[in-house]
Amino acid sequence: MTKRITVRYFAGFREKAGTDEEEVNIEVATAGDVFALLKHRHGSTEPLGHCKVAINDEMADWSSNVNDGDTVLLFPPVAGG
Amino acid sequence: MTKRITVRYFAGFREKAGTDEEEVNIEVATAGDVFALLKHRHGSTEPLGHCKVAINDEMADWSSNVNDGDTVLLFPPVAGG
Amino acid sequence: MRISKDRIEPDKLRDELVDRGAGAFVSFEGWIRNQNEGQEVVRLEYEVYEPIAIKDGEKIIEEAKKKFPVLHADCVHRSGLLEIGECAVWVGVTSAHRDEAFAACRYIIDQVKVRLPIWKKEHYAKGHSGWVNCERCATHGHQHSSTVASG
Amino acid sequence: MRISKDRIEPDKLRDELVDRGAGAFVSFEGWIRNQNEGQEVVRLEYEVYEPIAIKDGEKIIEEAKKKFPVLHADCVHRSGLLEIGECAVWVGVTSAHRDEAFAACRYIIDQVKVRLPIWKKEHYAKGHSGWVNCERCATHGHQHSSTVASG
Repeated sequence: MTKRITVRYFAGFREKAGTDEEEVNIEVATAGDVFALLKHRHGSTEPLGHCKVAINDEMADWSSNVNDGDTVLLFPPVAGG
Repeated sequence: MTKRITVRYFAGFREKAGTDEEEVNIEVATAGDVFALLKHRHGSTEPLGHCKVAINDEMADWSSNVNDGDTVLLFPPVAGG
Repeated sequence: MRISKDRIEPDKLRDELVDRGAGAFVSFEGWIRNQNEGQEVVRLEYEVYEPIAIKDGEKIIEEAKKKFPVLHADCVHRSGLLEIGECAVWVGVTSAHRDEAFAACRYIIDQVKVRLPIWKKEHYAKGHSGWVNCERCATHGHQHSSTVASG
Repeated sequence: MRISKDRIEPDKLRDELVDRGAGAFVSFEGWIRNQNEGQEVVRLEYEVYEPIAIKDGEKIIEEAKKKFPVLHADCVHRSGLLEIGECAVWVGVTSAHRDEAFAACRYIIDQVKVRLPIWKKEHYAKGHSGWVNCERCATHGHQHSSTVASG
């Protein structure tokens, strides 16, 4: 089923995508599907496990379900401190 | 052999002895002997291993030799910090 | 947990944790070094996604308080452009005795570094810049914990 | 290593350790608590035998620098009468990375507490006072390390 998803890109992902946010209509089940389908946008060559994802401002797993209308935040490897 | 020793008492030892320093003529070989012979002065009931000793401003062992003219510092259990 | 655009003032933050029952205070500060992985760094830029950084930062502090019997704990992280020598992150903990203050302070900074949505871009003396990320970690055999992998 | 009759100022001491190559700063402060072993404490008196405290304090700091690759380390201990909440001892360490700053800071405070000729007398709310010593330790099954036993 095609879902309308708002995707937000951060740090290196944002620079590669050239935007911090966009709406996409994609056929996805999980957050991991979003990452994979939008590889041409965020450009990441990182293993999925090095990156993080949040759905509607809550940290999520890559296996978490994505619903129509969700906002998916794609985080490159973090480096606080 | 009788030696002339300057003994300095600290903290609780000083309070018990009623003085911070005194000269004594005693027959001793080691710092431990000084501690034992002056028990009536410093009044410690602590095991020797809980206390410390310095000779002429250098930390020493209880088995260290004491020479005529030395200053022996008797330290009750320390509690810095 | 706070994210600050302004200079961190450790002495003020310390004073906020004062407690008459506290016998130990341990603090950690992360400072901007003039080099990283052999490259000369001239300044550093932090990007922070604040809604989650604050919420999950609070979670980390609460976890530390549950794990160790501390009295108070707090953390402040900078965002924006920082110069060499500036404090990028501050963690402070007070407790009755020192064991738990050291342990909780260490726990908080370790978790903050790997869990919060914070990224840093290094600006190098040679003019280029780069996000500090796991391509570099991979090169150096850095293993990510399961916490990181699972988000 | 310094012994101070005056109030310790952590922010000034921290600034003395600033180094452009430092990525981590860890500090420990020992504060006067309002209670100890169930008794209400109103103030505390530190007696320090300075010649050895300074010399052996320096030795401890040098040991820490040898054991861990830190950049700078320092320690200041108070002497005299202190009120509740006052800082009795400060330890600060800077290093490139945080592991060694935590380890060295911990090493220094642990050694300072058991090796230096420093004694504290607690003054209690009920009017009496007492030297904090090993009779108490013995009661609580405190084991002295060989460092302590051998002086």
